[in-house]
Amino acid sequence: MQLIACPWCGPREEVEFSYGGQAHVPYPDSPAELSDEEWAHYVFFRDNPKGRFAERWNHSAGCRRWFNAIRDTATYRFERVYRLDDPKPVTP
Amino acid sequence: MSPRTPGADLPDHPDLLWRDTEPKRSYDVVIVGGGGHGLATAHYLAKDHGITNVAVLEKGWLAGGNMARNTTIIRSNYLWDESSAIYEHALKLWEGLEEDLGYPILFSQRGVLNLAHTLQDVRDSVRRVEANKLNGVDAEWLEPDEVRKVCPVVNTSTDIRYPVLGATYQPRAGIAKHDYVAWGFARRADEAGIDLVQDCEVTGFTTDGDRVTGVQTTRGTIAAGTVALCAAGHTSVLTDMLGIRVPVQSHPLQALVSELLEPVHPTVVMSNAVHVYVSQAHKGELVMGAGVDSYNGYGQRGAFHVIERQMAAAVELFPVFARAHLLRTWGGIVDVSPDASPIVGRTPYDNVYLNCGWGTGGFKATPGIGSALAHTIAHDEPHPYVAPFTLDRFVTGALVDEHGAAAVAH
Amino acid sequence: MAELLRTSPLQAWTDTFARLPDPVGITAEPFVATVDVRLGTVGPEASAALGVDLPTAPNTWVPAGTGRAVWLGPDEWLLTSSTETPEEFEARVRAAVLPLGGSATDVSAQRIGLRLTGARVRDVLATGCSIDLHPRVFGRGSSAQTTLGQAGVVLLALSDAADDFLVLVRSSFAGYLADWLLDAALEFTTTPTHDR
Amino acid sequence: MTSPFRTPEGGRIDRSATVEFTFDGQVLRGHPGDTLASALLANGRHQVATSVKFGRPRGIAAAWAEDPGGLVQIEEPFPEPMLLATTVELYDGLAASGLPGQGRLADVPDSARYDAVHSHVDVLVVGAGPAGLAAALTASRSGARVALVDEQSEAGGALLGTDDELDGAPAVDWVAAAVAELAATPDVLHLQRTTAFGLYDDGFVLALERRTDHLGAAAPKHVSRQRVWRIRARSVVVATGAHERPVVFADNDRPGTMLAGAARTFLHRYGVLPGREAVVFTTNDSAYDAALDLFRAGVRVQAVVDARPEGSPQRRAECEGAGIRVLSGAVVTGTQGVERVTHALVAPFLDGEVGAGSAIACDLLLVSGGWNPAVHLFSQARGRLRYDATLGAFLPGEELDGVAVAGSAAGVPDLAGCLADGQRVARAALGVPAVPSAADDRLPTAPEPVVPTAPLVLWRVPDPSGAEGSTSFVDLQRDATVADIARAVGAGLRSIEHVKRYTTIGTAHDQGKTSGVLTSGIVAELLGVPVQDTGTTTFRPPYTPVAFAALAGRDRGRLFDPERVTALHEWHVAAGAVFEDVGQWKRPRHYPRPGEDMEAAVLRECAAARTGVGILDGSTLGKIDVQGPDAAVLLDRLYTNLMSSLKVGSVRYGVMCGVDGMVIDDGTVLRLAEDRFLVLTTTGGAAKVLDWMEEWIQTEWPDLRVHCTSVTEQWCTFPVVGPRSRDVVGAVFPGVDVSNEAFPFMTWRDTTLDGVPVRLARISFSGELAYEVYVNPWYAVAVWQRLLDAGRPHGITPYGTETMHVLRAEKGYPIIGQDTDGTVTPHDLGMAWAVSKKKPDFVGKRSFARPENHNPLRKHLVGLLPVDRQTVLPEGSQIVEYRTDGRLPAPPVPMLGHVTSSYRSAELARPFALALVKGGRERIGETVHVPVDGTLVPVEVTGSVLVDPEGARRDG
Repeated sequence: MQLIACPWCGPREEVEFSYGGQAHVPYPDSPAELSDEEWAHYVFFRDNPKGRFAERWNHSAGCRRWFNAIRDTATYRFERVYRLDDPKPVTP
Repeated sequence: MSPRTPGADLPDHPDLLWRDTEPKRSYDVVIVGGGGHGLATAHYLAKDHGITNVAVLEKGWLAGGNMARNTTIIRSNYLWDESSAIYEHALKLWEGLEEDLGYPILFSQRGVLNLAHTLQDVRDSVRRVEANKLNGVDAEWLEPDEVRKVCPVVNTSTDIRYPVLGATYQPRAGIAKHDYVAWGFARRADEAGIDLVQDCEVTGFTTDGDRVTGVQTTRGTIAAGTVALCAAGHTSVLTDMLGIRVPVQSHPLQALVSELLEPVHPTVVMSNAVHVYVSQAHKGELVMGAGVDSYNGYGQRGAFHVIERQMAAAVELFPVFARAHLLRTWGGIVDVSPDASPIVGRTPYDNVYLNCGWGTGGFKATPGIGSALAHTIAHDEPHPYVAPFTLDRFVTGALVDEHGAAAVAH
Repeated sequence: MAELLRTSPLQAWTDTFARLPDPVGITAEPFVATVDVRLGTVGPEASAALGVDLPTAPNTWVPAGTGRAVWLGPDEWLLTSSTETPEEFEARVRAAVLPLGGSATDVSAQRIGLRLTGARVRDVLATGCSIDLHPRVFGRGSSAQTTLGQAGVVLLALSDAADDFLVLVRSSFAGYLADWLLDAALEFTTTPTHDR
Repeated sequence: MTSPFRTPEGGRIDRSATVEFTFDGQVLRGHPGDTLASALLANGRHQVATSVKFGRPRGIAAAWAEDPGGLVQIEEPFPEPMLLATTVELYDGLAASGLPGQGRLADVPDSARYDAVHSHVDVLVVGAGPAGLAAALTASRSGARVALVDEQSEAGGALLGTDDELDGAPAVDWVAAAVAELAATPDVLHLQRTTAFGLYDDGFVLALERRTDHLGAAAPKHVSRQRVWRIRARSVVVATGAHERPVVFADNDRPGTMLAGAARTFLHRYGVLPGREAVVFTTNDSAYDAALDLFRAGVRVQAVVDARPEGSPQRRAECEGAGIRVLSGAVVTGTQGVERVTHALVAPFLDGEVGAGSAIACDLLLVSGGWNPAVHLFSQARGRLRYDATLGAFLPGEELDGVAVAGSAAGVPDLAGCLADGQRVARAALGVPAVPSAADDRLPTAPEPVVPTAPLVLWRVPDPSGAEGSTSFVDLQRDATVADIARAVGAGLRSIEHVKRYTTIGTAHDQGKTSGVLTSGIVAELLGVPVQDTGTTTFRPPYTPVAFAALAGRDRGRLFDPERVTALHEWHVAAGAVFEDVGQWKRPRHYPRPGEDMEAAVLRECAAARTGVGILDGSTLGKIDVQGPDAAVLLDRLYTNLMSSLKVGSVRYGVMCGVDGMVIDDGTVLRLAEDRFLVLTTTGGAAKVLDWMEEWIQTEWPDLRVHCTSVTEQWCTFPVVGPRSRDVVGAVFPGVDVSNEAFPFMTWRDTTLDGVPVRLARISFSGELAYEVYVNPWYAVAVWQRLLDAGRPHGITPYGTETMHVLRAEKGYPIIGQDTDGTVTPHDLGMAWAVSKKKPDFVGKRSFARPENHNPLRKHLVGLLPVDRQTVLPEGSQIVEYRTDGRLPAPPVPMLGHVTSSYRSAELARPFALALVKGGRERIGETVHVPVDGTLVPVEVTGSVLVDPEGARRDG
């Protein structure tokens, strides 16, 4: 069971958090103008890399804030967490 | 005291399973992924279609992924027509598989109970049972007292937190020995001349327009007429190499096993509400699965609190399990699609076929998808059983949503 | 007509709590006027308007007038008052934060407080709380939104000796948490107390 | 009666007391401090069990968890399957029996308590042997928060099984002093009988403490029997020691065959002689200590058989000085005997070739093939292992962040080295200089270690019997032999994982503690590859087996999952309510009167609501307070219909969809002010909808000036329903003009009752005239009582969820989650009217434009009326085309949809149902068939609104 560092509350047990999938997938500006395929990609398609992944997490049992994290999906190690208003970190 | 000899009845393995082969430079068909689906597809390519210039590429050891890690439950009592069709096709093949493979796979049709704990569970269960009947899938609804008859150790008391209100029952469902199934397929494929190549990881693809011409591997580039992707949890790693986006997410799914115990549990019990499924394998160990871990993961391990919660559910449902011992835990990687149904069929590349998104259903589908995918490859045309599971359905919205009822009623 | 009687979700537990030995004391603290405050930026105006310096350090609480101000999140606090009625309290706080783009909601009945006092209550909490409750780490003024057993709680340290805590729990979970605490305390009670 | 094999003195047992126990029905005696194994050996009993597959006699072969032989079933005080006799502490009344392969579960529930405790430390030390104690002392002396856990009943580890000295005194004296010092140091948690069984990310270790097992029947009932410690440590020091490795030879499973170090432990710790005449077979120096110790204790040591060509010169001298014969360059090739070794077959051994052998009589055959560091936890932490060809063992192969291995677990061979290593590792964990400056951190002086003669790595002795190793056991617990491994390799298997699965080696109770490395070695030999390449199978948690109940902990029975209740729960109970689980909530389903079944009760409750007045506890409905200048904007984006146009003081029903356009929740919205709404959700959807709102606000629309707060438990909600509801509400709240003109449908009003604020809303989920009463739960019981009192003249009737369902179904109001299943759009529900055409966008809108959403065969929510006016269709029933012959064709039979809700209607005086039917709205008026228990029930498809379609009743 991991410790996840909530940007606000600090390290807490994994069980206090809920997962939000891939980060930086904005809601389209004008969905009406998207093709069915483009819309489907927004609704259903997410990256699924083995390795570094920018994800959304929510400290659901704590401050209920959403935040982003760079996590390695192979080792599960959190490389960093950052607030929603922070830019996506450039990772080597 | 006369010694019981659990497992003494287990059959001996054949003297040769498969050759340890070097890959050739070129094959008519290259199957990426030496798990159950890849091996079954190879077997049926040879058996049903006489296609044997085939290689199965496995990055690790044969059938070492989900095939070696699942809880071996086999059933076909799915809700939607499309799902029950392919799983029932699989179940019928399971029923003849031992003869087909000439290999003792210990297929035991001991039945599967899916417990209902809330009124909505009951509605959903009856709905599924009635649908199964009309689709020709054996299914019945059991009241609690009938549940107790089928599996006496289930706690059917009414004063537990979530009393058992009944269960669906599929008598023809059951379990099999996962390794033996994989080895049976592997042995037949090997006998047919198909090359099973281990420690051969795919590192890329050589493409020419809308065709894939070669598969680059850690053991050299292999030319391929047709490529079939059967990599389950690692599918995205391959499709990323091809620039194909596939809506699957890989999640850890944990399982565990107890010590050998005298027979107490004659069937298979699943309870989605409290997230546990249990069977007692041939030698007597209790085999259990838990819920899928929530986050994406390729680590073949999950968080222990999932196991703890599952143990609580197990002891709640089966009080006599209290002092059974957890011997070993492990994790697999399940590739889950948005509608919890598989994605099988064509890709943007003319000669590449996709088979993924089976989630927790992969093992039970093994012979079914193997034969249907082989047919699809042989005729270059999706078999009717896989036709509904196109990638395209996420665009049109024609999903096959096996999530079942989502919310809780007023 | 007689005035309306108030009832607490833990009324039925009163006697059981009363029988607990000192090392694992539990008492219910119902009927506390409480307001959930949301405010983007806290500065002098906020303090002036509210008459309270809202704590900005995560996982803390401070005394605030006749009550407390508990940090719940970067823009969320719980304020309590022991002198005002819930509706008076909400009205006052709302009037104060509204001009600052904030909001205030009466949540007086949303949660109920369980006061845990005694030498062993830290051990009781440790059976179901993953927060480090060591007095050096979680002394007076510390707070945490976390889970206790399977209930979401707001946990406040009221002393520097880890022997005085306030647990705020959703009212509908109060009965569960009370039973859970009594069960956890069993080891420290000479006679079983969760006989209800 | 003194046990025949008990030494006259010595050992750490309490000889002043006697413990009586039963094994295989035989009453035996031992002493406090014994394990079941030591007590059996003291009574001259080696055979404990019979093997799983061949039923061969099996005995005690080691002294702790690595023993592959001594599996027992506990019978008394409570049945527990498959424990090792070596790990069961003896207590009065213990009854056990040898276990033939399978354990047996009790047929009654286990009444023992189990719990868990969270702990946080700077340094966790696993293992209280020399290295672990040194580490713990070092860490504690620095003032760090320390936990020391050890699986044995007392600290000391390997020292308990030797007569080693420290500072010129028995090492166990130093152990006692160390334990005392730790006990006196604040913030040190020292737990014996506690096995660290899992090491997870970020220094998270799970350890099982056996708290009362050793007390037997005397165990206090209110103390947990076993406790799972959830320890979060900044650094973990793994000082778990090493397991002695056997050498495989023919008939090496015969009782009386034992690891050499184990014999020393039985002698020194338990005062037990495992035999009278011993042969010692070794490949390294360590077994000589066993030979000499046993000799001094009076055992006739027939021979030390050393596989090394030259043996060990200095140890040989020691033995010969004692008159012990040492055979170098020799091996044990097999054993004779039936239930106990009678002879060891010894033969010369040169360059892997076995010469002609001879039998040496013995009742004890000690074996040592070297030592395997217990790297399980390190490996669980995904630490890479490195094969050491000199030791023939796998060692930690890398430094891990926050996990360090110390002492013999890291391959350190001698006592002095282990002490120093424990200190070094602890200091590294604390980030202080490796060399202790403070004198108070000194460690005891151990005797100068003798430089050992290099060991010989020998996995197996060739089987001269011609049986090709078919009785040379690698995994005794699985009856798996060298021959089995040979067959696996012969079958083409190359991966150690395949071999394991083919032979089942390593999958039994001990998870391969002794057999794992042997298998790697033998497979490597057979394949002719380096052992490093073969590797080991993965070490997985738990290190030793853990009872299910221990992991379940206290989450059992009523604490399995929280029961959420409303402020009125006690009233419902007193009123005889039958409850329904809705999520975690307990909701009254109906209130049967004496002699009433549910159908009767529900018909009565329905009739009351339709003809008089009924009252429901609707407090479980989710409630969200939405505040801020942009509150209306948020709701417009999340609901399919327009909320911004709602007037203050009014109420509107709304539907919410996911981005995929499927309905996820519905409910009413009260506009409290221009900038404030009260949003009601379904009971099950409450948390989901609040999270949904927060997710959109935080992740997509941070610019919106709006805040959402859950007020689900801030308001109790009582719908007062029926033609007489106006009279009741009017009577209780005289301050409110409840007339339709002053208080129209879908509006709300605030009032007070004895100064307590109350909100009334004209909302109807039944089609009847109805008022929802909102009040702070503190006053809920009182207000509920007032309503009942005022309603008594009108026969006010409390009703439950079942009646609520019937009433709403008669009006065609869907229940999200019952009449929908995540594949249903508002249009499917016939709620196009609730989907705004004006709004440019809202969540889900774009999905409505997908091709599938325009499929004429989408399922629509419609009503069904069984033609026979009798049959209550089972909910979940499937619907098929009408069959003129009235018979079902052979499967597959195309399905049109299914019954989502079905009830008997008092109002209609007939059963009815709601259903999702393909193209349903176009089928209204048609008759279709519903298979029920093998017969086809004809039903008419109707609109979904069956009662008061024109809505005449809602205003009374």
